[in-house]
Amino acid sequence: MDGAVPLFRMEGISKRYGGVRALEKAELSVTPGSIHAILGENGAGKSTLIKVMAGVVAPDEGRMILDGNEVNFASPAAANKAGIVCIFQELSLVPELSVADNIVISDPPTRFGMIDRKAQRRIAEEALARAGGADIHPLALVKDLPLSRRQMVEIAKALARKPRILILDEATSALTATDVAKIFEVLKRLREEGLALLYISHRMNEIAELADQCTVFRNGRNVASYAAGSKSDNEVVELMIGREYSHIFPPKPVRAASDAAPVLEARKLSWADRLDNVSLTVGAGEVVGLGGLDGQGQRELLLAFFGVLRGLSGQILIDGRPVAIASPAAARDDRVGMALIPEDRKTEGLMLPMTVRENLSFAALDRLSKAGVIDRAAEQRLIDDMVGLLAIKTAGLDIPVGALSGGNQQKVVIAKWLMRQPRIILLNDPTRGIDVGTKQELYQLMRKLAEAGAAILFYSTDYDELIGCCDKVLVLYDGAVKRELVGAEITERALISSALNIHGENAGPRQGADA
Amino acid sequence: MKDWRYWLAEQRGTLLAFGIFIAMFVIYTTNHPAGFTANVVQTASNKGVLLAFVAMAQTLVVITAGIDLSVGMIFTLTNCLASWLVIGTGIETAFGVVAVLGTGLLCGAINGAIVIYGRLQPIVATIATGAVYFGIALLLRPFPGGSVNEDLADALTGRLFGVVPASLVVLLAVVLVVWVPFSRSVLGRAAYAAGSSETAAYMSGVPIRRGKFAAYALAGLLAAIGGLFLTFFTYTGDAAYASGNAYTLFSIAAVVLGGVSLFGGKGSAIGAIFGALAFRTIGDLLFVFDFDPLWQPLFQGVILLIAVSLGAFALFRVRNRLEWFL
Amino acid sequence: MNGIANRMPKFIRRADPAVVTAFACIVLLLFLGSLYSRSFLSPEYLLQQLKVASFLGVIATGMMLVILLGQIDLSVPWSVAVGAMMACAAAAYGPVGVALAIPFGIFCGVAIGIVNGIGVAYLRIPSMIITLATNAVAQGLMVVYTGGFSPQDSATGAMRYLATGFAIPAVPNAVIIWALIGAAMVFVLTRTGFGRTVYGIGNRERAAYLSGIDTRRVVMIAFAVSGGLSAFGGVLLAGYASKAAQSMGDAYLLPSIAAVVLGGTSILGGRGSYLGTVAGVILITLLQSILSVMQMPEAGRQIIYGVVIVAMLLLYGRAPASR
Amino acid sequence: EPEIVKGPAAEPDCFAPWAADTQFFKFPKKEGPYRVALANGYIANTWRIQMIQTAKAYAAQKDVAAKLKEFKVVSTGEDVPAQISAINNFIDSGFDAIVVNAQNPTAFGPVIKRAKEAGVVLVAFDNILDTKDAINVNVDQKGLGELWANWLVKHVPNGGKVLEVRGVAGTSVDTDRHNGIHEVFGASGKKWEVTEVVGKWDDGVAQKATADAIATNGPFDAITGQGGDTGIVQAMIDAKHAFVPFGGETENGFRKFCAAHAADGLKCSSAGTGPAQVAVAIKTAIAALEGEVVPQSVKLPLAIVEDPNFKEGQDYFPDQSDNFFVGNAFPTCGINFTAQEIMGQTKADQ
Ligand SMILES: Nc1ncnc2c1ncn2[C@@H]1O[C@H](COP(=O)(O)OP(=O)(O)OP(=O)(O)O)[C@@H](O)[C@H]1O
Ligand SMILES: Nc1ncnc2c1ncn2[C@@H]1O[C@H](COP(=O)(O)OP(=O)(O)OP(=O)(O)O)[C@@H](O)[C@H]1O
Ligand SMILES: O[C@@H]1[C@@H](O)[C@H](O)OC[C@H]1O
Ligand SMILES: [Mg+2]
Ligand SMILES: [Mg+2]
Repeated sequence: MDGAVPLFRMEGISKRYGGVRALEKAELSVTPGSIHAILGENGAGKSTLIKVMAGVVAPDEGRMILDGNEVNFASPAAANKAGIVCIFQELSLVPELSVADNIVISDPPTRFGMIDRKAQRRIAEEALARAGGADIHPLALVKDLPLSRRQMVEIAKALARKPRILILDEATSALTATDVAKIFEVLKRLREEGLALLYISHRMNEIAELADQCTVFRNGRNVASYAAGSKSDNEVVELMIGREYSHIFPPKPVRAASDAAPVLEARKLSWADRLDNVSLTVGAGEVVGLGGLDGQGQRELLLAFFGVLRGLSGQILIDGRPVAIASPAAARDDRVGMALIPEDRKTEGLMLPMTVRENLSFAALDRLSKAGVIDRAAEQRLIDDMVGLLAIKTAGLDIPVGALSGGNQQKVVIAKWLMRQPRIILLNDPTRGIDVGTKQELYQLMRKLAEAGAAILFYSTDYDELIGCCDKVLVLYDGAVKRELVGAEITERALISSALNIHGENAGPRQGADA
Repeated sequence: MKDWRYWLAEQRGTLLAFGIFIAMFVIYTTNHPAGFTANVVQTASNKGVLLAFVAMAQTLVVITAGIDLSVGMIFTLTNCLASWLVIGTGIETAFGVVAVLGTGLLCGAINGAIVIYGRLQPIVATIATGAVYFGIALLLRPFPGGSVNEDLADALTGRLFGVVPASLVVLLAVVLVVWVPFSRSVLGRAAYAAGSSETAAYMSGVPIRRGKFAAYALAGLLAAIGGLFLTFFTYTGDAAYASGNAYTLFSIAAVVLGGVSLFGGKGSAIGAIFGALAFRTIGDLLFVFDFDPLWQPLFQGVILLIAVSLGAFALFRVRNRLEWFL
Repeated sequence: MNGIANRMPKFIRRADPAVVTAFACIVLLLFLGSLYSRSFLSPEYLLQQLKVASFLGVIATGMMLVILLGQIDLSVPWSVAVGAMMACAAAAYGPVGVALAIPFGIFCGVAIGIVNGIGVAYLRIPSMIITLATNAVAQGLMVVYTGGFSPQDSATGAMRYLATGFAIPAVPNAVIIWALIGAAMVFVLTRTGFGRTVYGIGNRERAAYLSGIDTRRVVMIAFAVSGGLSAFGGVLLAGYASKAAQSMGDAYLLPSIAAVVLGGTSILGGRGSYLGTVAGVILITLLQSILSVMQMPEAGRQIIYGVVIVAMLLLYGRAPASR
Repeated sequence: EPEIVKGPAAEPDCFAPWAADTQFFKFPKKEGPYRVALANGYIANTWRIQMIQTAKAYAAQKDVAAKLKEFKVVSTGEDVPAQISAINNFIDSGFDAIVVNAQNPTAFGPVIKRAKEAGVVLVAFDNILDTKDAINVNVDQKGLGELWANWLVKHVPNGGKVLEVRGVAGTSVDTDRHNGIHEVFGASGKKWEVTEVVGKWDDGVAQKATADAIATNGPFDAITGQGGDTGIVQAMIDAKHAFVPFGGETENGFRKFCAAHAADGLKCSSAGTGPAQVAVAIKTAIAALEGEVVPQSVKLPLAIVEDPNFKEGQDYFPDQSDNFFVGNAFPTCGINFTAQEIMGQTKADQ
């Protein structure tokens, strides 16, 4: 593979945003018939690089060469035309349009100048089938699909454009192992067909399974390129973060699960057809994980606790006393002291154009104000504490939070809740799209908070995380708790088999119940 | 789910508007002293169709997540222009019609250019262009007056075969010639996509600027068709500020009643047409209920309030409060 | 003293370029006006403009609050009229009525605002349409009222004093009132939790809600304040004209929106400063006045008004380029 | 179809023809009682509300009520097509006569045709119709402008600077009054320098425009205003402008000022026709249905009061609203409402 002629080359690409150097003389070459992984910390410049490739961002300097000719893309459409297709994370599906509309969106089939709906549907069905999403109805609106299905649609959409170079920017970060496996098959097949694939992910195991070639980015430069498998995980991570890399998960305390006083308790919670008689307890100091395939009611369960769902049946108890939580305002109230790190930090956790400061203190304004007036000194003190505690990397407190890298944005979301010193912390897949270094900090923080007495309920799509962090894991299937794994029972095998709702050892991947 | 269910879900707003309109119109005609006669239907349709054109215009822009507060003024301007040009021999009249429609298209294109290429917020940009269009209308018609080819006017506001209001037929033709091709074209889809999520559309290589531009320009054209029809209906041109403004505001109400989302990306001009017809019927109901004249404006206001609140009932079905926020 | 001097440069440094340009446009407008007639620079004329601007200023303050939330209030015309008419009406009820006239007028505006707020916040009806409907209802109520209740529509002494009196020599009270309301608004927006929440909701209501904010209450309060300020604007206008009339508010809807946006506030919500609104209000008022005094015919006036607004926005009100 | 006949009209003092060449109509006599409709457009100002209240009060008068089977009022707002449709609906519903305050003088051609074919009597008033096929109850708007200008010519002996506050641009009322004023000025032989501003017949707008004009172009030697006159005087007071002769409308507030400040120089001519003209229009419609001869174009008398004749309790009402129009009686037609009678209806009356 090393000898193959590059299909596409980037030379000396630089891009600055104000004072930030997103890319600094970056180089990359892509060969047909191979999968090229790009690794790097949050903010290393990976997304910017591929945005340049895909015509979304204009570089300040540098050249791009396709098939030996220098190219310049004025828009994503131009890049598409040249055969470069990119799957951006969550950014490029139009929510109010149907799946089929979205799949053909850049070049719909037409008859007499009008879009040919029959042809469109055929193309969509084919593409969905190829992407392994044949269960998705082409007429469904994208906004009605769960995240994991949307990712499938993204992939189908990319395939429908007949790419020569296919770029996936964290395309699997919202998917569970089963879906990932399906997609991997597709990607491998595409490689056989001679496509060039660029694959960005923070999941090392995925890269190990998939990549032929790897390039590591740090601070906007490509710092190393190597054939996949030629370096150990630890070496790679050290390249990425530029420092020594120690053990990723903090040790779990050894103790009996029963001795924790229950802080948060659910009794027979049911809601619509998404939650089915869920009962659980989370004790002080305990980290309880929620496992299972994505979309089995885990998110709804967290929302139910947080007062977002209406028409809930069953009981929620705090410190053993039943409470009615009718809104997030009630949930964060001192009597309950709950915090939720939501699913999507960009639309649910943060107000991107507002400053880091404003975002940090937003959930604690009531505490920081006297008679409605914000005590700015107190605000500053608490913010300084939090920025220090979580090591939030930011050019200042008065820049828009949207200018921070993904990982640091996530830290801001967590910090804003820690400012209230919550006793119950609900986390909805908090490490999505976050680099290893930051992840490790989060795991340690979680443990520290638990040790300080917090009750933590933690949903993750990453099984390693559940295994590494949780004292107990509840596996959900179709809205019900199918299995409770405690301590040493929490293994990958147990997680997967119970996620698929099978108990035998011959567990093969099976289609998840999802629409 | 079966295919038709998806279709139904997509058409819900339109069907609801249709239902509201039918219900109101039935109440109206069954209580009308003259009853459900060709005359009554013709009167209602002539009046309704005017707003329907303006509401269709508004729909196009609203679909792109914009708003056009100048539609009423384009309507007024083209009315004034038509009262000069749409007159004379067949050829002259035809030329006049083309000129009037072209002017509307141009006004819409100017709006589009300012909003898209000038990157201004549509609300203020169109408040400002609306003032300009009205100023020009006033230059054309400092006083109400002028004239129009009355044969054409009578034909288009009259009845076909003695029963079918010609205005409805024109409306249908416009739907078929303007709306249907647009909504199914690549540009139309671009307009929807831009309205639903501009970033996503851009990233997907959708021609958003062209799509939006086409929507604004066609909105101008549709408003001009409305203006032309106003001229047919009144035989004159009139640069009436209050009436231009009223049509703009009514068009927004009609669009919402018609199930078009003001947030963009969703809804259809067909829905807006029924929204417009329903809105007009509110006024007609005054005939059939014997209200004290001074209570009539209040009655109309209350009915409007109730009509726009109807959509809120869907809220009680929402079980996940996050759905409040789209 | 020193403190203020130290703060000034920072205050200017921090200023939004849009606001600075808007103020520059005001100077330019006055300069152009002065070419036509020296009197445009006379203190009487300028104070007169400030006084007239304060009515729009008070109304635009409420409009701004609502626009910051990403909403709009189209019920301004009849909220203004209701405020004016009801304040005058209260005066018919003896000395108590006279004393309560102003609060009663404002209260009626707040009531309209609350209906708007309930519609927007609790029933999730788009503000553009619910406020249109309440505007129609308010108009209906006033028509009924005028026709049947022998309306008293003379402004009280207090109303006249607020609008036209001089508590400080040479500075019309209306201007002082606008300054006070403006200062309060600046304080609320920059120093209070409520203000932060308004910006937060304007940027992303979902995130604000999930932060445990009762966003519906905030939206409701903002609409109530907007209704109240429109009505207060009506009260002042009634004081200025010494009487209330039905059509009083018609001329304030579009200018109040234009003023807020000319001042750099995003119509999508979440971004904007009050100083900008001040600039926008003065700009609009001056522009209207200069065109009026130049005896420009109505047609030309409308055209110039529109062109100038577009030109100014193109100068500084453009959204950032996407690439 | 009315017959065109020779005058004079049935009640010549009330149904005065507009001009020497005005035609007279004689409609075929219909048996009463009649169904009469009032198709109003805009409603949200005091003038219109007062007009509707007068119409109701007139229709309720015993002798009038006896002739009416039904009297229906609909206000359609600013939208001309809605008003046209309303008239169409009245025709289709079999009304005998329709009285209209038209939003637009030229837009009703087709509907006038239909009314004629259906034998429905159409009477326009206030904002009348540009037609010879319907009855117009006319105010002499140009005459009003002339009257005001003559007053100023008389009271400002050497000519001088005049502030003219105009109405709503583009309406015939505004243009006619404006032309009347300027013809008289032009013929006066004196030098007049006129500053025109637009007051839109609205106190607030007129007040602001006046304040601006005083600050930039003042002071003035005379003022004429078509409406919003209370606001104009208010602006003069606020600007400490000297009181000068004023030709204006009949608002109660304006007349209050005229009475109070006449001694200081606010010498006024206050003239116009009040909303009661609707009663004349209804009366005309009934007369036409009864087969009486009526002019195609009726000329209404102006209600004029000039300094020093302002009488409290008759020409103005100190403790009543500023907003109503005092000229509300047409004695020659037997219509004698006082404005306060109309606007003073209380809840108990209803
Ligand atoms: N539009 C922008 N404006 C300002 N700064 C930007 C912009 N886009 C990227 N940056 C900055 O450029 C740097 C590189 O960002 P980029 O998104 O390429 O990183 P990344 O490697 O994709 O990170 P992640 O793993 O979090 O996705 C970051 O510091 C980021 O803050
Ligand atoms: N308007 C902006 N101003 C400043 N920086 C921005 C802006 N938009 C994006 N960025 C930067 O660009 C980077 C890339 O954006 P992108 O949408 O790819 O998010 P991301 O960091 O990759 O997040 P995720 O990890 O969830 O994918 C972000 O990390 C952010 O730092
Ligand atoms: O005639 C005018 C009337 O139509 C309007 O409604 O109010 C003012 C009057 O002068
Ligand atoms: Mg990235
Ligand atoms: Mg990322």
